[in-house]
Amino acid sequence: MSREVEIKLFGAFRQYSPEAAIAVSLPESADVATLRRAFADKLEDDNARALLQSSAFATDEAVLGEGDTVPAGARISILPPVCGG
Amino acid sequence: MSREVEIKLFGAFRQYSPEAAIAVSLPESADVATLRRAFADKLEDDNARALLQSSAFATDEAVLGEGDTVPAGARISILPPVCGG
Amino acid sequence: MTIHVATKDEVLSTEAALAHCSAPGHGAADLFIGRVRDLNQGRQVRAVSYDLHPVLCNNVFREICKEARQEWGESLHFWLEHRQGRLAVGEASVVIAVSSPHRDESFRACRYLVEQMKHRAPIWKQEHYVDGDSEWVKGHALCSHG
Amino acid sequence: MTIHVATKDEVLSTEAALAHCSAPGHGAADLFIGRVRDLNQGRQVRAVSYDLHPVLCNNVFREICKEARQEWGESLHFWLEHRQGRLAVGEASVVIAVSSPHRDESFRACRYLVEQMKHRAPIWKQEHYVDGDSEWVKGHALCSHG
Repeated sequence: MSREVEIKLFGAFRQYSPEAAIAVSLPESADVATLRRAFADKLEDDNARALLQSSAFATDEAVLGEGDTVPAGARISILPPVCGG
Repeated sequence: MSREVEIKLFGAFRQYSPEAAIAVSLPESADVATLRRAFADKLEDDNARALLQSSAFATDEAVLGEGDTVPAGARISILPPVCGG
Repeated sequence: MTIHVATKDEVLSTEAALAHCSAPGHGAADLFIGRVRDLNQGRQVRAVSYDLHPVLCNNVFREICKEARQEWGESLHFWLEHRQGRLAVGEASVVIAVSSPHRDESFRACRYLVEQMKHRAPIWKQEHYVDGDSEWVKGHALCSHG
Repeated sequence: MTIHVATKDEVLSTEAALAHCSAPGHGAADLFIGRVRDLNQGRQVRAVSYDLHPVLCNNVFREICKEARQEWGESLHFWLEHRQGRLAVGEASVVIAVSSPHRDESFRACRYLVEQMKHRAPIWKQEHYVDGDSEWVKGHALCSHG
């Protein structure tokens, strides 16, 4: 069983998709490391792949660790390095 | 030659004189230590004398040291310990 | 409510921040305001576009305030608002304020909020330069605090 | 003028302080506000009367700002206003602000101004208690910096 997960884009990632989102297909209980590889496959730009290395995946509640299971039903975002203020 | 010097009172000293000033007579080239003794002689209240020990004399420009000559013509103030803010 | 956090797409109010950060028992308040600078790393900046993740931002802001409250006192008041969208030079991007009985707590907690916000809140800025170019500013990589 | 100091017998303006403490090259400003507290050392306070030496206060304020400017940067802007007269609980007795290119200087310089003002400026306060009594608050002895 696999599922479609839509990843919302922020910051510098926005330039890589006009919809500010990229959908990936994941096994039912995939972890974040698996999501990261699937997401990388969708990127055609080398700068985008480099940015991905220093970016984090998060739900609306919290940043996810690499070993965490990608939660079903939750909105998932890719967060490049931050610089508020 | 002696001169009359009026000392302006601030803070807790205000309660010891309705004019908020005390005049003392000083030798022409008296220093601040001499002024302090002359000022003490004008005080009848023990609390006022105790307060004087931790107070400073100043012109409008700066706080005076004990060895400084009391400048002629300058306005002199007695400044008890401060607590702004 | 002693903690107020928000993301806004309108002008930030320092008056509201200081009104919130006050109490009869509070003798001190410290307020920080971050503004768009005309120069960054040698390049002339005309404006900055702030992108942020609103829901997660508010969660992170609130978490940071709670940490500060635990560290510096349950009675403290906190205000943290961050702007989004395109801002001209001089406009306020963030307003942070804390009030407390004594001044040391206000200064320390306010500084804590600023530093943690910069390192942990999902906010990104794109600088627009006078020469017409624009660039996303490099930042701090986020990590999981689970 | 990058340094503004004053003693006032009317309400202090934080808006004016933040307007003064700004510049196209300044990305940060820190503002401190001191207010009358309803409780001091276990006694219920109704109001505080501030007495000060206006001329010497302004000289000391300006001196402190110049020291901070020398330490944290010639481009910084400074604001230091202290209230005099009788203030009710909650009213602002002092507003201090600093702006700078980066945030660290604003925080440090603002804190410096607050601490130095408290130790060096000729200001005294008389607390009026709810029980009808009043008392001059003990403070820091001044010494000559000649």
